[in-house]
Amino acid sequence: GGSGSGSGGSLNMGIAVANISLNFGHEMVEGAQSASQHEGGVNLKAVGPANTDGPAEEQLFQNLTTTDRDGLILQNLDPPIFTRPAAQAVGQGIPVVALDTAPTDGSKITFYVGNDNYELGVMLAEQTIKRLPTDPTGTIVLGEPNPGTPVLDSRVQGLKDTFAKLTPKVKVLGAYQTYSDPNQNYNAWVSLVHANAGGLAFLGVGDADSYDLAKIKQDEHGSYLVAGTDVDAQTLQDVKAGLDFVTIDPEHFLKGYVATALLIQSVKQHKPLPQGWLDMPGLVVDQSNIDSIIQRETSPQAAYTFYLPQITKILADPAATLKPLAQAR
Amino acid sequence: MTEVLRASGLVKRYGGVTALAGTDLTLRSAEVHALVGENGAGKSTLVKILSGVLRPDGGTVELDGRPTSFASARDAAAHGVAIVSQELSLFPDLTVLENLFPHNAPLRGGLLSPGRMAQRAAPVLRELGLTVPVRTKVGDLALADQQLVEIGRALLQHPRALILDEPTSALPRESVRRLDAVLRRLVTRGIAVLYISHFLEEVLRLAQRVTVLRDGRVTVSDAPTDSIDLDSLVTAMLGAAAPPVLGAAAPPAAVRTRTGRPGAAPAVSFDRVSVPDRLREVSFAVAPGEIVGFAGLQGAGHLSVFDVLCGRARPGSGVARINGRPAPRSFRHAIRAGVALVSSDRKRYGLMLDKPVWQNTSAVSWLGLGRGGPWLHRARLADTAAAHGRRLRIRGHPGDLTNTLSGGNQQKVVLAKWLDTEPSVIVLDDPTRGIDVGARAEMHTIIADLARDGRAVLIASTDLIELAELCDRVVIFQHGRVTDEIPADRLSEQTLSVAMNAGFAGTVE
Amino acid sequence: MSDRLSDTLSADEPGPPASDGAAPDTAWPWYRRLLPDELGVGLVLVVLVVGVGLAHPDFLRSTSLLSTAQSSVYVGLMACGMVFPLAMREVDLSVGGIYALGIVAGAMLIHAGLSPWLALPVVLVLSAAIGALNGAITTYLRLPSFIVTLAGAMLYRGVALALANGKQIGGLPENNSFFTLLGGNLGGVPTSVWVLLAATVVLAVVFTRTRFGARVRSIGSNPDAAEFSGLPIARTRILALGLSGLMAGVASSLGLAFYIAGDPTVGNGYELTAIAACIIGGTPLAGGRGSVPGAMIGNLILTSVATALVFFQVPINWTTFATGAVILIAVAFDSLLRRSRGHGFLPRGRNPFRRG
Amino acid sequence: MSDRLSDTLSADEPGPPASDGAAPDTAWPWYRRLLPDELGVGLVLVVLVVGVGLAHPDFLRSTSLLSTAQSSVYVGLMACGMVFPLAMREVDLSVGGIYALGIVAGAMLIHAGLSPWLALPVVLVLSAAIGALNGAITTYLRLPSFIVTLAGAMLYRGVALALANGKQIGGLPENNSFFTLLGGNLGGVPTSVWVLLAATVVLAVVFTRTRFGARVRSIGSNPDAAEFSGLPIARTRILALGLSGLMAGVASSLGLAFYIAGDPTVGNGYELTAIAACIIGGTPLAGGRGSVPGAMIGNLILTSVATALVFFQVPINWTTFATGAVILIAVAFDSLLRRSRGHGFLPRGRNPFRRG
Ligand SMILES: Nc1ncnc2c1ncn2[C@@H]1O[C@H](COP(=O)(O)OP(=O)(O)OP(=O)(O)O)[C@@H](O)[C@H]1O
Ligand SMILES: Nc1ncnc2c1ncn2[C@@H]1O[C@H](COP(=O)(O)OP(=O)(O)OP(=O)(O)O)[C@@H](O)[C@H]1O
Ligand SMILES: [Mg+2]
Ligand SMILES: [Mg+2]
Repeated sequence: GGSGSGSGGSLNMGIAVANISLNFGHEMVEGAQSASQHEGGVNLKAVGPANTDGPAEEQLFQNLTTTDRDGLILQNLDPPIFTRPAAQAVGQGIPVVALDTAPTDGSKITFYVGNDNYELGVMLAEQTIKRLPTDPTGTIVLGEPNPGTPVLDSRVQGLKDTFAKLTPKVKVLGAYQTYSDPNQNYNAWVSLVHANAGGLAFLGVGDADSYDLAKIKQDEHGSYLVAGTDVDAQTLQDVKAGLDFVTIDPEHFLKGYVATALLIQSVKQHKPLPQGWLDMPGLVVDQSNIDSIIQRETSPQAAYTFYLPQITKILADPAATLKPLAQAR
Repeated sequence: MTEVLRASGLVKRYGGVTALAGTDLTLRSAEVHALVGENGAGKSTLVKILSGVLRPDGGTVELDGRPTSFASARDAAAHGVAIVSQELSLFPDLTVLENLFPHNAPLRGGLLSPGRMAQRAAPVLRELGLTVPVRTKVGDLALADQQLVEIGRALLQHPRALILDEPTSALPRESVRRLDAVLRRLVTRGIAVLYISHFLEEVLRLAQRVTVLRDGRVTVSDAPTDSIDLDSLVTAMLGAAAPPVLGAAAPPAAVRTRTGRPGAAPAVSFDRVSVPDRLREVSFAVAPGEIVGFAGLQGAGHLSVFDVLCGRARPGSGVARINGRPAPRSFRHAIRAGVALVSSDRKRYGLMLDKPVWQNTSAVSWLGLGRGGPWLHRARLADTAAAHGRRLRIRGHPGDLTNTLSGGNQQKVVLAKWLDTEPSVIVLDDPTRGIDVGARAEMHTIIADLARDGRAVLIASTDLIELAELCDRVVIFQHGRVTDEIPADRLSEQTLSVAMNAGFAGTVE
Repeated sequence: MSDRLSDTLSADEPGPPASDGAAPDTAWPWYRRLLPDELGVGLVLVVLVVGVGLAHPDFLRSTSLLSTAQSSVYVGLMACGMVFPLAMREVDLSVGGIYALGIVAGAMLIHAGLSPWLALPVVLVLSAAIGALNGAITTYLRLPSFIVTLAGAMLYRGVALALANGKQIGGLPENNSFFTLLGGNLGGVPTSVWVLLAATVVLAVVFTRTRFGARVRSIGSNPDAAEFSGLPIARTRILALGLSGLMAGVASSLGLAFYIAGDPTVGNGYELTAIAACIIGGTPLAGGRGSVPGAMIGNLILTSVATALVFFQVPINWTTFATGAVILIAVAFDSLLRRSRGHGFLPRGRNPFRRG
Repeated sequence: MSDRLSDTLSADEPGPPASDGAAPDTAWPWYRRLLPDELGVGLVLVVLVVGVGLAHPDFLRSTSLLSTAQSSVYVGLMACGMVFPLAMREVDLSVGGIYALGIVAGAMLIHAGLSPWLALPVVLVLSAAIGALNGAITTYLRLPSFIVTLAGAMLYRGVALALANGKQIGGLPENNSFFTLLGGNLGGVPTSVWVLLAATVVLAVVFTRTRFGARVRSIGSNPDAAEFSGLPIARTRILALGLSGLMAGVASSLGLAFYIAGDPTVGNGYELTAIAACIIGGTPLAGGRGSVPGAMIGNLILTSVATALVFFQVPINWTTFATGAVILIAVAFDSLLRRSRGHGFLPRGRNPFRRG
């Protein structure tokens, strides 16, 4: 990467993520880095706190606005905190792209690349219902690691609404707090499973949920369905082993890549950034495609080759997938 | 001579121990009332009840004829009763000034005003001869100076009744005399003083009346001091157990007959040892079996010798040897080399007050030196503690928490823990601080015996009589140099203080 | 001062040690001698479990109880080790970091093909060494262990993150006896629970019945007196922090065996829970005293609270509140219990830290 | 005089009193009197900033320095308040929770239409009251403040989560003078930085020059003596913890003004950073002493470290490691500085033979 002082006339850009320790942060950073390589002439600096801590990330973002003023990508989990700093950056003429979490109105950010998290919830619900007997009765338990995180809240909402609509006889409990620390998460789920013996399905919307639920199902030989989101190594193994019947993949690498590529192109070609919400697809990962996904996760290069078709399609005509920012969820 | 404070029929029990069994005491204005008794007699307990720190199980306290019970020392002070407690109750991290005004610190514009504090304190400190900078932290002061600060704090409350629990246990003679003078002046102003001390002559000189406690009972009540002599006082304190000629300047015969073994290699030898700012070309030798005293005014350097022996100070030049080995590098090293280090500050360096006696007596030998193996044998250690307890006549059980022992008995526990290591060199700093005459005599016999077993004893003491009684010779220090050495036959309190002050025209510092 | 009782395992000896039986019996009414300190927290735990069980019998199903015990193992082990630094007035905030590093290092070694049973000793030695390093830095740089271990936590977790390159390390040979044995059950009870019990007993003995333990408590009781009595302070500190690190290592070994994956993000905030468990169990921050079984039970209380709440279907946004409330109630109950036994807490100020 | 002489020998000897700012008149050679404790950490900070600045001049750009200062404000305020509990041997782990609750409560009041300038006093009173509540519970349930405030942290954050119903509260009237003024700049410097400076000065005076401050230090210095001489320990504890809570409230007001939003998840782990800042700044956990400016500077050091790393090309996976390492180096440097001046974090110089 380049030094803050921008060597060789190349562009200094940066990406801030909410948590550098967790899989999603990593994939987005790798996507961004991959994009900067393929676009070329960019020093991309990635920053983020080790634990999810909005103000800490806000501080790092502030520093990016002084070191890497050619363009910034902002992924975060509590947008309100970034309202003022983002507005200030935009005010200083720094192009800023919101990634993964919709920007607030006051933030002056007008381009957002992210999933329809509500839709991800819907996908998970539909996949579950597919595997339930027709017109099922019983209970389904939902878990959310960090209540108050917009993306996760939307996914939960998607799940609830869909079950309410398609399986009215099913009692949906939760979402309960399942904590992001893998051990606490396991404890929470194991208690939920015991507290709701005979539940039809246990569904989480975070990454720890997927593999901890899989482990519980395995250890207790559960007949219930378990699944969650994200594609960390462990979860993929569990999908392959058929413990998680699916996992919903928000395709973080792709988001990171597209956001960065579009930012770089707009800066290089002095054309404005697209306006609105670039609605990124989510992917259902199950037995059918698991191997290709595992292969994809082996390296950034592998991921790049995997996504290349989508990337070229989206970059060819971003407008096609653009929606009004207001609809972002 | 109106009655100020009266305690009648006070009873205080600690579990099984009866500290006070129906004790009466009367304090009158314009007189010093001495309260004496052996260690554990109940003196401090009485003080704690008078000052409201403890609630009695029975009996009453009257102030000006009206029954009272103070909520705390502060409350007592508010009613004109000031206390100097035996266990220092100062705040080490605060400055001398802040310590002098714990409640009523003078303010300027709502803020503490060190200036005004200093103004108010100055006369009292001058009276007491406390010359330390008033903004140093009390924790950095010498024990003696700390004791003066505590007395100063009591005086600054301008009390009608002043209660002093062993105020002079760590004070050098000069300070004691000054305090006496101060107290005399207070008495002429009509203040009532309760004075607790183990220095009996001093007490008799100062006080108009004396009350003697034994096992929490009054054995001599409110007697005019001119009507009672030392021996009857001692008998009243100790009963039949009273050893002969206590406190007399003439040392016991036992001590006299013993002398160091001229032939033996010295246990401790200093050869022209210099320590920057501290010692200049100091040379002396202590043979096994000798008891050598070290005396000097504050900062004269006699204690720096101990610093070298315990590894705190390293000789800049010259050679210091212990049993032929070079001076130690650390406490640990020194102790391993066979040195016993009895500090005068038992609370900070001597004891684990929240632990039972048996743990304290085994602290050095087992935990420090690792003797007795890696496993705890509680019964064995408790028995050892009990044995020491019998030998030193400690009032208390191996299982008692050390802070439930009386001050003097705590001091004995400190000695016990060092004797437990069978040391070859014993360094004593005020070994009998706060110990009653009986125990003091016992302690001296014990020290003499230790020397007779061939141990080298080095001792410093604020109590010059003690040095005169115990030592085969006393090395005198001034300005970090050895200026004199007084042999046994010339030893007396007078000769010592003359030698220490030689060239100072009697002034201190 | 006798606000605590002397008994075989709680190491703070007021009261008459049976061995010397010297103190007057009247000082110690029978019911006090019958109630060791751990009994207080133990009672709280029982009340908690039974109380929840009455409302939700499912909670008392052995599977449920065992999984609660199982989930208390990792922090429980750290708490048992933490008793030693705390008892000598030090603190170890790095256990969470060591835990993460241990798990990642172990997973990588196994991933790289090393036999899990050989990776185990490596992890243990590594974590003990890291703990000792904490002690050495504290001693020789003359820094407070609070700072050293706080920075240490970042260092060690940082290494874990860097090693794992931010990903979990999976794909381990899960059929290897290491995972099936340590991660599985033994006589119907999770092996890790057995390990916790064993560790509790062993450390309790070390703490109360060995010279090392006595040194730890003496230094905590009066550091100046300890040094002046020739205790090997530096060595004892290094050993105590090393022991704490070792227990974190044991925890990470069991965690690795159970989760069959190395995740660098585990263990955040475990240090505070462990310290809280120690304090609840009767190891004051002021040092000088402590109880290893108490710490273990204290941690069981904290875990049970979290588990129990699930059975009450607390709405997600009230979970945090409820957790705090129940913990507060539990410790308050314990404190009342102690006082009702007349040796609870001294008048405030006498010794502000000697509570808990 | 002999004490001083002997002190020049002891390995770790008392320094000029930092806690009460009063330098001894003659006890210390001039160069010592010129070096209060704060100067040590101050120097570390300067070296750190200049060092980074040399490598990356951008870092010294006022915008960058100011944003660093700005982001140090919230924990900085908590650290200044934390000095009081620590100096009296208590600890306040609930500041993070109070901070979150304050921000959410404020946001909701404003959202509900209350004038921001009226919401401000409400938030301040609320947080001070919560702090005092900590003190009251600690005192009257006779629990260690560590446990009370740890559980308290969950309680208060829990209330925040419940109030906010897990959502962030946005859509506040951002053009209101409250947000533009408190959240904006004053004379080119963020208003919050001015507030921090003011708070530091005021609290430093309170700590060193008022009866309350003296009581706090007395109780921490010798609890037994404090009780013996009848200091109002309970009241002082409640006030000290109340003050700590109040400072968390000030922090949340500024946070609210700057972020123009209420987020119940903020402030996790701030308590440890604040305590670390205090310790680095010369307020030992053992109590009795302390320095408000020191705490503020200590926190600036911690913030600068995090900021500075952005300017270096630290690979993202190594940032955690690097942070820990730099912090350790910084405090080690400080400790060396202190020792070169003859006193460190260690207790006052030990001198067993120190009577006249
Ligand atoms: N807190 C306590 N618990 C149990 N016993 C105690 C406690 N405090 C004092 N005692 C006992 O009460 C008796 C009187 O103690 P006190 O301190 O009054 O003696 P003293 O006359 O002051 O002795 P000294 O001259 O050594 O100071 C002693 O036997 C002591 O062991
Ligand atoms: N005479 C001595 N002088 C200085 N240092 C010594 C001396 N004897 C031993 N040491 C040092 O003290 C340390 C501990 O030695 P040793 O193990 O015998 O003590 P210990 O109290 O038995 O410790 P442990 O209980 O762990 O065995 C070693 O580092 C040794 O070098
Ligand atoms: Mg006494
Ligand atoms: Mg040994």
